[in-house]
Amino acid sequence: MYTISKDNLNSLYAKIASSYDLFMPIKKAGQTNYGFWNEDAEADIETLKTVKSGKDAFFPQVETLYNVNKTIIPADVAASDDAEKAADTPIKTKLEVVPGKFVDQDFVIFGMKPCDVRGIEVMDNVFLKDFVDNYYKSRREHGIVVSLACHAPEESCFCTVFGIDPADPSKSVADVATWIVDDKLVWKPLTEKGEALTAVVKDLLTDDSAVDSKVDAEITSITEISKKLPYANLSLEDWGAGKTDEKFNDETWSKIYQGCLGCGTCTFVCPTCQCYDIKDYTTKNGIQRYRCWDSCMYSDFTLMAGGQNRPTQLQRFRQRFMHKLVYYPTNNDGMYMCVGCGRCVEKCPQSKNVVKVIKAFENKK
Amino acid sequence: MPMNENNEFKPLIVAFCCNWCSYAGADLAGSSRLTYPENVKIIRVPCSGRVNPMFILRAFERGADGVIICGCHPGDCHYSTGNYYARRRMALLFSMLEYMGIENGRTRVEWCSAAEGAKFSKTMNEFCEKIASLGENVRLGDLRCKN
Amino acid sequence: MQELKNRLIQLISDGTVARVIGWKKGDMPYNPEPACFSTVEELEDFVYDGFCGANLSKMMIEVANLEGKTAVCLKPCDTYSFNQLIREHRVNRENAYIIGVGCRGKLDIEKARKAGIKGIEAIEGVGIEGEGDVTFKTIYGDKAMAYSELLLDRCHVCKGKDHMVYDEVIGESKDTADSDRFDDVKKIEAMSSAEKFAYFQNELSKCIRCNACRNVCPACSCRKCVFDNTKFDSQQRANVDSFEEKMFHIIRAFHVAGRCTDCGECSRVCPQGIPLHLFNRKFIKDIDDFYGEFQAGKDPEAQSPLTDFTFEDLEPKQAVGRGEN
Amino acid sequence: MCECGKSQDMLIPQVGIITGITQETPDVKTFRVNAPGGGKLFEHMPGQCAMVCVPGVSEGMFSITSSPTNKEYMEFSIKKCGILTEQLHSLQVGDQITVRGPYGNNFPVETEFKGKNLLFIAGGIGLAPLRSVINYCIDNRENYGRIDVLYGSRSADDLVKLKEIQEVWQNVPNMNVYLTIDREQEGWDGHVGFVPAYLKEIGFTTDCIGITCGPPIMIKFVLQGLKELGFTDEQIYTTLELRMKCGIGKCGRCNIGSKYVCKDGPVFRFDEIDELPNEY
Repeated sequence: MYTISKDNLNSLYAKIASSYDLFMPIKKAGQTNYGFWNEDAEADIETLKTVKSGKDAFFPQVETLYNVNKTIIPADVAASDDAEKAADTPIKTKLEVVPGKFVDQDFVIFGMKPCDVRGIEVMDNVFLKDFVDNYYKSRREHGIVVSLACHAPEESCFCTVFGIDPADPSKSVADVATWIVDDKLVWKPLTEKGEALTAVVKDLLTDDSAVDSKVDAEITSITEISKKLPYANLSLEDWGAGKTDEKFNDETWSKIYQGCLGCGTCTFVCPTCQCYDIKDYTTKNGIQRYRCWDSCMYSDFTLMAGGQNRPTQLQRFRQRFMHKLVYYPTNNDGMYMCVGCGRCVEKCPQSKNVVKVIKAFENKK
Repeated sequence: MPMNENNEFKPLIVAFCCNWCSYAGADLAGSSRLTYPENVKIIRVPCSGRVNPMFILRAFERGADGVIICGCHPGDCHYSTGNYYARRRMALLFSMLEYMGIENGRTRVEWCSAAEGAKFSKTMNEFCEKIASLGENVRLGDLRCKN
Repeated sequence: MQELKNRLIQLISDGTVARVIGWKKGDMPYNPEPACFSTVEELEDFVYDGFCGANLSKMMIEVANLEGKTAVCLKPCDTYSFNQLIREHRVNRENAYIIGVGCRGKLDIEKARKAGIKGIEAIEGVGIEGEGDVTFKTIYGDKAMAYSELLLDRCHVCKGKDHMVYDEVIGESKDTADSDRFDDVKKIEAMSSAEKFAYFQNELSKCIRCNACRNVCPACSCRKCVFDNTKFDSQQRANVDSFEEKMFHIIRAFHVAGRCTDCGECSRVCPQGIPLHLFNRKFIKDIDDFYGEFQAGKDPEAQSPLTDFTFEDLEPKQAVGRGEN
Repeated sequence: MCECGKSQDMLIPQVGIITGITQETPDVKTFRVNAPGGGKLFEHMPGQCAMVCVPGVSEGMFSITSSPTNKEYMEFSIKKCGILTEQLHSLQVGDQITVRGPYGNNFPVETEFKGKNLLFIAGGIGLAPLRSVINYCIDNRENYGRIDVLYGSRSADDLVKLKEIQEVWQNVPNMNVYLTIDREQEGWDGHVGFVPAYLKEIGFTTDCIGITCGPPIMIKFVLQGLKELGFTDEQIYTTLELRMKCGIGKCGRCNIGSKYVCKDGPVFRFDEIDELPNEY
């Protein structure tokens, strides 16, 4: 394992940023969110939870899928031979589809917590299964994930319930695992991509085998803390694959959804929510077709010209949690679509969250 | 940035004109052979009270450099009171835009009757000069509309 | 709180009201949630403490047409919102039984987090009665903070301890104001144009377009919001980091101008901590300056400034550049 | 043939040209779509759908009405009911749109349907997805047994593809077409009455597979009718329709239970639908 002094972290960031785009927690106007690092940015790896999760790195809130260029063809040109080929019909507005660009440069996501790293696995199951989403795939292939252990888990954390180890990022799908021990950052490459990144920053790292025992102590300490957390004993026994009928028709929903505003806060801060909308924006010479995050909590999520299949907030509320705790596990060998990051616990304006849902069904028994 | 033949900045102006006074004023300016810049794009509205603050913001978003609202003189509204409501609304909106850090002068309200063709042309000329001196609207525009 | 709870139980059991809108005990010491209670058993979970900041008046729109009366717990500042909803015919005063609840300022857990408090197991001293500090018992040790340090921003500019509309009042209230409501607005007004722009750009670029500010706002009660209009290509949920956020926030504030009671819910719920009240308060300040003092929700009969006019109103060009000569 | 869109990504569409528009009924038009160089944009199976987009307006999932056996063009029968469809109806021959697909599963014409008698029950624009199957079966007539089509609409003017029904379908050997309209109308000497009632009146035997599509309320009563006639859930197929955006089971809109209608549907057997939560 390697180490680098915490005082020296800015030079580490600078070094990484000289070869890669560096996406990491940045403090801006009092809030810490993932953003691209530059010399003026205020890096913040002390804050346990960024407001938005790091899923932006692979699935940004807004992404251009393609542009459609429109060229108006004057009537006399439209009648020319070229157009005749098109089944003898003249072309009036010519459309040209220009696909969006895939990410083709490696980039680094620094400081992702183990729960968010599990979030990537959850999204992989969606975007890389069946039909592969190439926009996501290109980002996944080029993203190098540096995960950071959670030095001091907070009361809203419950990742251990989903079998995530907040103490040891080396058990995750990250490329590099890091810990903060005393005044040092411990660096341990896990994959080939991680080794490549390590080679770039090697000059700044010290090979330090003495730190191993300290890391073990840190892991033990974090594990102990996470056992004491109030949500540590949350039971998921009742949920999971195949519980659709039992849970869907339960009366409890009609009580617990009350007060839900139908905003998208929980969805947008969640590391696993991946529903999106595809929209057009009319630009100067054509149309930009982009996708953006969407929330199943919004009243127009399923709205069609002829009405919608989830007209009440109760149904929309139920859909979100059923999807996370029942439907997704049914399709993905029991893996839950929640990683216990606790962001919804902290951010919901009305203090609703996935834990309260799980507990509401538990209390009923 | 749109330029004229002398390589000077040619601003895009959107003018919301009420059907009964200002639009007729613009008409009179035209038939009296009074000139005003061709980059003023007139949008006819039934009344200055019809101008939703969002229209103004949308015009800026989609590339306007200045927006002017023209209505009947207070007291002369075809619907008797429409321009009074518009006056309050625009006062608040303009103050808000200033508060958000948008340069003063990009927006304007001018009362102009059907008989004031000369005033209409003069106002437009002045407004265009003012906007030209302020330069391109960067703060309120949407980048996507530029390419 | 026990007195309030007993009274609610009484109201339900004697059939005066069919349901109660109040707060339900959370699973953390700081997250009670707005809820609707319809039986005495359900009221077991009723709670009212310093973390019950949510303004419940908007929930009355939904229940206004249900059968029977609904009791609702409103803090002094919430009653302004309720009055405004009466003014707009969105709630039915006859069907509401308003319990004015006492308030000595509401707390913001983010303030504790900012002060480095985490791993909270229990919180003491947040009850509705009482004085003194708030003690946090955390897995990292005990910490104490003054009650006033934890107050929501809006409580520092409290509108007063009086309920504007009520059927009965239970508990004492306290005026927690300790700064001028327009201080922040004035500070921004004094900046240069470029500074103002940079300030708002920095704040608004955090916006994730979750629409919580809109959905929580008691004045935003349109059945269909203009930003949900499908014929309009500005997308309500796309964070495009350009003009759109600004337009969204200007329009959001404009649509409630003259109707906003300054309840501060928008700033409270914003997950990114954007001081959204700065927009609303700017409109309030301008309305006060231009058209005379006006407090929405104070009087349910009063004419809203934007649906009113005088012949002598100031011209829009006089509204800008007031800082200059 | 144009290879440009042999998709690097399922989300990238191809440009298609409208080469023919037929006004079927006052609010339904059938659009014939070709690739810019002629020919079809892509191949499909009966029952599959495509995302049709008017750039700048919106994109919507429409079933491909033409049969795969038609090698020259694709057709979409579209009823005017929303923003996108209104725009589509204002288009003219020669206008360009974008199309991506095909999406979803298809009717099991090569497996379960093979050698069986088929009973198609459609209402209104619900004929659109079924027409693809019916024409496929007609073009491969030897592979299927008796074909019955029961088709109803609000009025005689609202019967989609009436010409094709009368000129082609009614002359196919061992194929019966039953038409009905909801209310009496001058010049109509056929049956009058709702589809489910007519279904029971005719009293089909259970030696066939029932395939139904139409407004939800009709499907509901057709299902009841078929059950009364002795059909089992495994014998009945239908299509579901929900709002869709991506078409590949990712955007989450058409999710019901653990299924995505765009990917696992739109064709469902009734016993499969029964397992879904009641949210369609």
